[in-house]
Amino acid sequence: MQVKTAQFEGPLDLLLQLIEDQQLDVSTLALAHVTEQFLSHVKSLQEKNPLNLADFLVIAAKLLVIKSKSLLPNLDLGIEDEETAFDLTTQLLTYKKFKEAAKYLKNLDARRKQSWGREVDFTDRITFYPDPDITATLLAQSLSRVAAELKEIVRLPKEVMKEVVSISDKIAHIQKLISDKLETSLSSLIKDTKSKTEVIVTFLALLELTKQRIVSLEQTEHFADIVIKKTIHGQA
Amino acid sequence: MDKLKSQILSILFVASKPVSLTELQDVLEVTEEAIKQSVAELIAGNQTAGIIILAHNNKLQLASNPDNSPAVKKFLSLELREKLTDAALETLAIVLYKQPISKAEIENIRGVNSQYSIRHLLIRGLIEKIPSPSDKRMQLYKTTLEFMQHLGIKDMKELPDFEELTKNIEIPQAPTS
Amino acid sequence: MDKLKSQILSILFVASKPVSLTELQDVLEVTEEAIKQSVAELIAGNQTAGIIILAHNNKLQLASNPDNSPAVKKFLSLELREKLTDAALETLAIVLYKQPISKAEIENIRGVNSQYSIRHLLIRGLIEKIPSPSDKRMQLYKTTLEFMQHLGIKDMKELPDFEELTKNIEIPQAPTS
Repeated sequence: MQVKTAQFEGPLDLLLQLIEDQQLDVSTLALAHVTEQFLSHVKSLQEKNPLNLADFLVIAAKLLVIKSKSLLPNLDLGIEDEETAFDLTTQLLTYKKFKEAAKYLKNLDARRKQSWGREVDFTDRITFYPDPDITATLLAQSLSRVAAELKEIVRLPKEVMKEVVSISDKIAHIQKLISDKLETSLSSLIKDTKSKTEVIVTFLALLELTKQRIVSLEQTEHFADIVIKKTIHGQA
Repeated sequence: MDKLKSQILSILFVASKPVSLTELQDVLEVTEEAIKQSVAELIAGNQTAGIIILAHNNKLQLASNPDNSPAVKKFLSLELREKLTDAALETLAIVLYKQPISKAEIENIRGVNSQYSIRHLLIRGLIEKIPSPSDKRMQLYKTTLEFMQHLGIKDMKELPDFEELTKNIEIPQAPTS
Repeated sequence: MDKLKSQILSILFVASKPVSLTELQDVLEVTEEAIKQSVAELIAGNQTAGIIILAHNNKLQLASNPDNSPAVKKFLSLELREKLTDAALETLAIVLYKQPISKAEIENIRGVNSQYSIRHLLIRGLIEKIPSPSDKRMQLYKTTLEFMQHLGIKDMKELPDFEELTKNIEIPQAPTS
């Protein structure tokens, strides 16, 4: 399935669209169902719109919790993560409500009925009447506050970028690890991760490798660690 | 027309910007109640009047009737204001129904960084910033009288209730644990 | 109010100068008779209104009712004397350091609509409009000579931290969203 980046306002919009395309109601079951499509979109987003990637990764993390619960029902994630899954359904429905409200405003906008104030120039009223408290120093202070705010706007994209770990780098890293060890486990992979984002990216990379049948995931028994194995060629 | 209503209209006519109820009270030396009463009566006449009175967040402004949009557009030979993008409409809908609201809350609902949509709406004058009453360093957003002008809203009461508008979408109760 | 009267009032309201009956006829595509009839009715009906129609040499113009002039004068003088708001101060600072500058540039730097701040500074004689040297239809803003004298500044370079502040006030690239 090919998803275009531009047509979505964000991760929630994409999720909603994926669920509605399958004619499902918003539920944890539906979310688990569209997880893979969502993740493949996130991967394509990396090149097209890296600025929004962080927002998509936050939702991807929640979806992975939901998906792993649906695959391994006995998986104990602790109460906090279980709530995450439920929160996502609520968040999505709340978002859907505001999308409905936005649709209403869009219809108002489409009527093209607008009103205007008076466009008078008040030439006849111009009188030199300065505020006695205003000095050059005060104006300079006001301007340096503006300068500080402008810096924020320019800095924001860089901050977001720093937060995001490159997915392809991570995939390469795991591939190398696997060829080195042939077998490794999920817990050893995420042992050295420094941030939540990195854990998510690791999951994403694994999922991608599984799909490409480069590795296989095995869980020998419930509650056991997930074992990652390099697929022997032609035997996937 | 009674004296107070006539005075309110005269003041709004000469004002170079939206006028607050407090300003009117100071100038006309009447109670807030009396002003609100007169304004409500004036707004009741908005439907067909050529000049209507817009009221929102305790501010007032006169404007041409949006139903006369084609005639005004032709007379001024101007272009209508540009249509809003979906991202801007989404952000605007959230501000409209949750105002006053912070950037963090907007982003929490949309699930996406909304810095640029907020900036776009601020520059177009459809929303405005106010300092939060509880924390002066925090900014909150509200819709403006320009918002009414852009969408041709004569009275904020015309807008449907949020619950009414979204009654088909049900949010399940949190499971008991 | 009937449609034609409502349209006439809307047009007179947005017009920045007196409007002739012929102009109304052209825009509204009705007979001269119909316009005259409606205008006569409007004039007859608004003796006590806050906004009245003045007719002179076949041209029409709206004005505030002279009966309300004490209230109007009081309002205008309060408006003129009020302390500059933070928004007005910020706008003035930007014009002071970056002049001549357009409205769009001011709004991009501030990140908010600035029409009312600009208008207020114009009325108080602190800034003025000049045509852009590159495009005569475009207006730019600069501070007035009186205001510079009031600040005691003869040359822009005397402004506090002139080099640093002008360098740091860059117009940000506006991403579309």
